[in-house]
Amino acid sequence: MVNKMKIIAACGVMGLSIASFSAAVTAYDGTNCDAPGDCWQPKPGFPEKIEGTKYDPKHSKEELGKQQKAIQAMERRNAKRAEHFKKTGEWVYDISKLE
Amino acid sequence: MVNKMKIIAACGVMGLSIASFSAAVTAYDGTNCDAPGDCWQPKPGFPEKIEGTKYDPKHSKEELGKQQKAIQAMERRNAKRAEHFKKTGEWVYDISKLE
Amino acid sequence: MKINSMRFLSAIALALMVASPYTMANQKLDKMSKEDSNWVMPGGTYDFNVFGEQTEINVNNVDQLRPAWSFSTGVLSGHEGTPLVIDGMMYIHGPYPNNTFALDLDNPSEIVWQHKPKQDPAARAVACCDVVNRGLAYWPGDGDTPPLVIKTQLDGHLVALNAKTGKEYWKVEVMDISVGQTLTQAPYVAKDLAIVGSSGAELGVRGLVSAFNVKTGAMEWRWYATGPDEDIGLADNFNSENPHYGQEGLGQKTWEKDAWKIGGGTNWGWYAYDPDLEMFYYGSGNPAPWNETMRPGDNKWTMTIWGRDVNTGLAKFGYQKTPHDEWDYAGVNVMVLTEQEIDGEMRKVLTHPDRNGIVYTLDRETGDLLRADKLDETANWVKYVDMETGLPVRDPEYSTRMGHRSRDVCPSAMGFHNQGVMSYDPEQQNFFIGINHLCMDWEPFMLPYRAGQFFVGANVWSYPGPKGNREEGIGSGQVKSYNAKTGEFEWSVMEKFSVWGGTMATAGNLVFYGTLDGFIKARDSRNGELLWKYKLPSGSVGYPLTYTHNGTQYVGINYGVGGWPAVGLVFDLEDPSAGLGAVGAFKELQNHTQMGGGFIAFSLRGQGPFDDLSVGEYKPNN
Amino acid sequence: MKINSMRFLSAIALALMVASPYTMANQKLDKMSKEDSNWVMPGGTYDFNVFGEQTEINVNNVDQLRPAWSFSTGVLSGHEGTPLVIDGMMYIHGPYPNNTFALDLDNPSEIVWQHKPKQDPAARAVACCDVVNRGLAYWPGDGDTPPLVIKTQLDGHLVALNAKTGKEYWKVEVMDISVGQTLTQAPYVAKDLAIVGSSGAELGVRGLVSAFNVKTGAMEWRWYATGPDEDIGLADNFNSENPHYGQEGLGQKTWEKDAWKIGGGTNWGWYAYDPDLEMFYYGSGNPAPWNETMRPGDNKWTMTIWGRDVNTGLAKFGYQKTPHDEWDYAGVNVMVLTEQEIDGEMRKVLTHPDRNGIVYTLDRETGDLLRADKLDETANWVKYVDMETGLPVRDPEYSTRMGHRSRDVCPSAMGFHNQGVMSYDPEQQNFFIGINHLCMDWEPFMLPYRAGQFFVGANVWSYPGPKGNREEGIGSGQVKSYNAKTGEFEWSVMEKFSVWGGTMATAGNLVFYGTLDGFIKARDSRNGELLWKYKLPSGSVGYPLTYTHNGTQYVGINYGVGGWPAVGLVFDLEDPSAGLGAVGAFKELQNHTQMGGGFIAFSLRGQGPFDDLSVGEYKPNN
Ligand SMILES: O=C(O)c1cc(C(=O)O)c2c(n1)C(=O)C(=O)c1cc(C(=O)O)[nH]c1-2
Ligand SMILES: O=C(O)c1cc(C(=O)O)c2c(n1)C(=O)C(=O)c1cc(C(=O)O)[nH]c1-2
Ligand SMILES: [Ca+2]
Ligand SMILES: [Ca+2]
Repeated sequence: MVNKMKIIAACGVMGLSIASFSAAVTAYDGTNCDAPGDCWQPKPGFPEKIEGTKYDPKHSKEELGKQQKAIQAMERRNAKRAEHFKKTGEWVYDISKLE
Repeated sequence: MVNKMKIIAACGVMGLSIASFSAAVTAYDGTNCDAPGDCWQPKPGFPEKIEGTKYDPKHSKEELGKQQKAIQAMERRNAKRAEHFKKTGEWVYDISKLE
Repeated sequence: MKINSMRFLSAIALALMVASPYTMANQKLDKMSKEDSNWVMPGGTYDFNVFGEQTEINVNNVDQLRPAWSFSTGVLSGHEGTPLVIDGMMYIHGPYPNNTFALDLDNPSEIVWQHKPKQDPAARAVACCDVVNRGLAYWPGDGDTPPLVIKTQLDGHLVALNAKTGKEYWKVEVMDISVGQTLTQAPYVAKDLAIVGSSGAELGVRGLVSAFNVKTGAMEWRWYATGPDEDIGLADNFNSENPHYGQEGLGQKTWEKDAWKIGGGTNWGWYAYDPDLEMFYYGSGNPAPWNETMRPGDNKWTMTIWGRDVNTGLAKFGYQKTPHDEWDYAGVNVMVLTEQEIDGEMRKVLTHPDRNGIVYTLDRETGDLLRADKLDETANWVKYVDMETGLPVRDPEYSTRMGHRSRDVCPSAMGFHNQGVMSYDPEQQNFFIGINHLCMDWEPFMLPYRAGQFFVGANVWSYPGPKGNREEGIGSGQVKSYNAKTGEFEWSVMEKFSVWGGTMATAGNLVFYGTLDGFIKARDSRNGELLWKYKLPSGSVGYPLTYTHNGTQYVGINYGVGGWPAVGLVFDLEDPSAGLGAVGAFKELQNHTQMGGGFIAFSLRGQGPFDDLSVGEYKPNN
Repeated sequence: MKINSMRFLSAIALALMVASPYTMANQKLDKMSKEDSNWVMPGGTYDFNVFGEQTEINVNNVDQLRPAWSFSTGVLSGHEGTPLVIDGMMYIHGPYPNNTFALDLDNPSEIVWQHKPKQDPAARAVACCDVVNRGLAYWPGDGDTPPLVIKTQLDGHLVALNAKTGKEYWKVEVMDISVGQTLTQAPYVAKDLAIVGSSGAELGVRGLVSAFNVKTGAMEWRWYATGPDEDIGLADNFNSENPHYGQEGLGQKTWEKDAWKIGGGTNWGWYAYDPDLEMFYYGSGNPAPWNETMRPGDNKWTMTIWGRDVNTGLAKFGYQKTPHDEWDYAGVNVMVLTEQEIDGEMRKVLTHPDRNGIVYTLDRETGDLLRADKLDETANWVKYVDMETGLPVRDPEYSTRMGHRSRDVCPSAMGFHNQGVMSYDPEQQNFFIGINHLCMDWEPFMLPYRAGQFFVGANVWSYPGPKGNREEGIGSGQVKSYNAKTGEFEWSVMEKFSVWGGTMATAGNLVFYGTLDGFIKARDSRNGELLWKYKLPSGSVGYPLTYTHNGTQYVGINYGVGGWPAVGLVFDLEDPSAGLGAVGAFKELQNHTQMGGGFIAFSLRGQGPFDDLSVGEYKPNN
């Protein structure tokens, strides 16, 4: 098959890129594998981690958690609805009517 | 012509109706000419003028005057615009730019 | 009233001074209107026959009619009226926000220009019957002033656009939404005047008609429907040939006190014009409020057929069809001008299918009442019109009054005929009338007048008439062929819903019309037989036009359901008495069509500009 | 992550328990999809070939195609996708407010049922790209549960309707608009599951895909694009055949700290399904925010082609096409399943025209990358895809970064291909691809994340690519025929505007598509020759379908311009960088078309249900 041994080739490329990274800005091409599937390379002049740099957006932890909260709440509500439906054959959307 | 002498016939009808008006409710047919073109007849049990009756809507004089005020203001503005246009060949809608 | 009297005098002076250029532009438009390639005003021609002389599409091949191209206006709500076609360009109007588009008929996939006015959205809240607009006017230009497309905006503006560029040429205020006034009407060009009416009688608006000089935007004359005679604009010989119609002083005398100031009589329907007589014709609408108990008197001059001199606007005659209206039988409907041999005499007449269920024929020079026939025998508020007095002979059983619910009154407030146009085949000498077969219950209530607020004072429940299917809410429409000479209906067919937009006839012995549930149909105009139909995207409240372009005859129509019958659909209402009674009457409509808005052109086999496949294609420049 | 793991286990258990009824319903839909009279899912069939086997309409007679009937949805905005046709009924969807209509194909002038959900209008404010919706799913029913039409609502609901009555059968919450989540996608039925994705990566929404049991409304599994492996749902053998794609831990490791929680990777595109492998395929979208400087790392598993087991949802493979995306090359585009002889071997493949300008062919069993060809040679961010590593070899000149305006990057953020579908002629073995020929300038900026607010961080200016006419703003589209075996484009034509909605092919050697400026066109699929077109009311962002009803082959299409390319038109924007750069690119569009919304069915000579003129007529009951 065509794909056999790709991982080895990829690692070869990776080794090579790592070597050239800090040496020459011109060699930057955005790709430099640390491991299979983890090949991102910061652009010349840009940090590898943005925390504490001028690019740190300083997101609020609370904001970052909001999506999961919303999803968990929906999942709970949906579970109640489906449970009621399985029992009664009637779909009641309004959760307040199920509690 | 067909229409000749109609006015006379109409007046004839009118005279008759007036006579029967207060006499018999059943004779009411909504029409009873006081003069050509002025034939309205109040319905049995309803007043000829509503002012002071329970049907008086007691409109506010100010409200009744608002339409004319609005129209006169528009006419003044339009006149200014048209005047400016006749003078300059340019239509300026915004009155504040004309004053 | 000083302003009005002064204007009156200056209008006359001006008319005398500039008589000759007036006549030229007038003749130009008249001439253009008679070319197959043009549709220069709502009625097609000044006589408002809504008739195409073309015979390319005819009874034998109409079944091959197919869409050639289409254009969405980008707006929903009722698309009333029909576009204009002038010198290979089509001008398309639409409901609020009243965008206007110019399309090149050689390649309608490119919009030559578009005019999209910004309007105060509050205008929508004072429109009685959906935010409709009925069309455009065209003035052909002279050496100095460019050809103009003239439009109304719901917010009360009358705007003249350069027909070549779409740029605003002038823009005047005609109505003020803060006092409930709007414009939905197609303006009208006669001579060098743009004539325009008014809307808002459901908000107590005192009706008026105005004329603006197309070249300067200056108002030339303005006359009211109610109030002092100086405001109404009565010529010296007003109704001199029919004094029993009434003459002086009635605009005040037939009202109690100031009631005429909020007494309605708007005119938002159609105009017709007789270039020989230099007279124009229209109807004034319902008195306000609908609650008749609140306005004792004949309420003149609401509900009146007007014949006015175009130069001064002064009325030569006025015939009030429904004195002291008790049913909202607003009298604004279309006036179709023809010549008819009536009682052995050739007369210049106007024929007018009134909302009150009667089709009237008047001598349009004198105002003489020549015929008054019921549009359908089910009209019951009136027994007949006394031809001597001109007065309707009422059946008190169907009168309305405070404290009483009147039942089964026919027509309903929507009328047996409303804003739709009526076509006339001059060869056959028959009129083709789209009819609402609607009756109602009516119950008045009291309310005070507040400027800018609804001032109706009646609850209404409309429903299909006795020939329809009241349970299912269908059978509310008819199409009829009417012979004004005999007063006979030569044929009559039922329709599922009111035929709201009206009809267009052609010399191919065809009558076309759109339906509320979204068909355009063609019938044999000689016998009513259904010959063709096409399912439009949305119901139509407009009417068809026809034009010939590059040797091909097209029939086109606006679609986009709306207007009064579809307010339930447009505003998502459910109470049957909502929408002034329309919601109940047309509750079935939503199961047949949804909102939309656009224009479709049809031709035999769908031939058209895109038969050349390269039209509208991208041409790479390398 | 407890919830997810538990669900995972129960999903497997359930899958094992109810395996046989699953398979039955599955086969039923598969079988129905192959009948000429049906169009049961967005791609026509599970392999998403968007192909009609019919030959009644073919290269020799397509010029006789004419509208047979039309239906306005009553809504403006972009009408993406195509209706479903099942057992003589057509199910029509639309953009927000996401009304659904069932029409009887024997009489489409009556709406059999309509479902008009009330939604929080706030949903509109968090939709990135107009309030579009891409279509419906159908589940054919068994003895116990009725046939269902399954729909998404912009407000995040997934709703199952009884296909016969339109009544809601169940309704679950999938997305929450208060945190910026929406649904625009067509849900998808495989076995007894309704699969649905997510929208909102432009608001930092973490993407997920979920499956609900059609019979109970219960969620069976849910997997994310980013974060811990337990959330992402990796099968034990994930990428075992292509370990260089990456395997464990990358959903967190390739992000800095918590960035994966707001990292995008939504999936709002299309699904395809292989009933033999019981695997389904789709792409996850762009990482959030667009500003790449704010998210160091490869940002797995955004931009990924997924092959997942339908029973558990677990991923057998994932191939990330654009690691660490810098251009919004969201990877959600359509997957078309075919068998191809590639390098001498017959393979079950999926072909995917990606937004990044490359069309990928993968073995759909193993995930092996078989081909990666530029959709147009003007794609410049990438030199080529290294077939050994699977990695794009970038041209740093077109990379983007803070403090820099990148210029002339091709494709633009809108991609060379976006939400449009792609058709495949199994006889010719060619793909027909509608292409956006668009490039851009791009300039990032910083911003903090706030749940429910836009989280983009880049200004974009899009414009036609080098083969177009940048000055006039036209020449932004192409249609191409692609041979996956050779990687050759057999023909290619330019279009005035991006071909946004995609193509539908038929065995009549035809390829059909709609254009943004409002044509539906038919080309000879063998050579690209334009054979027919019709001017629709409004531009199309949907794609055609074909079905045979009562012996007549129809081609139909949604019209109603909108979606990302038309946000300028829909929301009346003028700044060229507004609408995420679309306004400038499509500024010319408004001179060609206006909004609209509906469906038109075409047939040879326009034959159809209303050939019988009595269909839809009022039948008086006396
Ligand atoms: O009295 C008025 O000023 C006025 C205005 C309008 C209008 O402007 O549309 C209508 C009416 N009345 C009216 O009575 C009526 O039946 C009506 C129907 C329609 C329509 O477009 O469907 N407009 C109007
Ligand atoms: O990332 C997302 O969640 C998301 C959602 C959508 C959508 O739901 O319509 C689009 C996009 N992104 C997007 O990137 C995009 O180009 C796009 C185009 C369109 C469209 O319908 O025209 N939607 C979307
Ligand atoms: Ca009225
Ligand atoms: Ca996106």
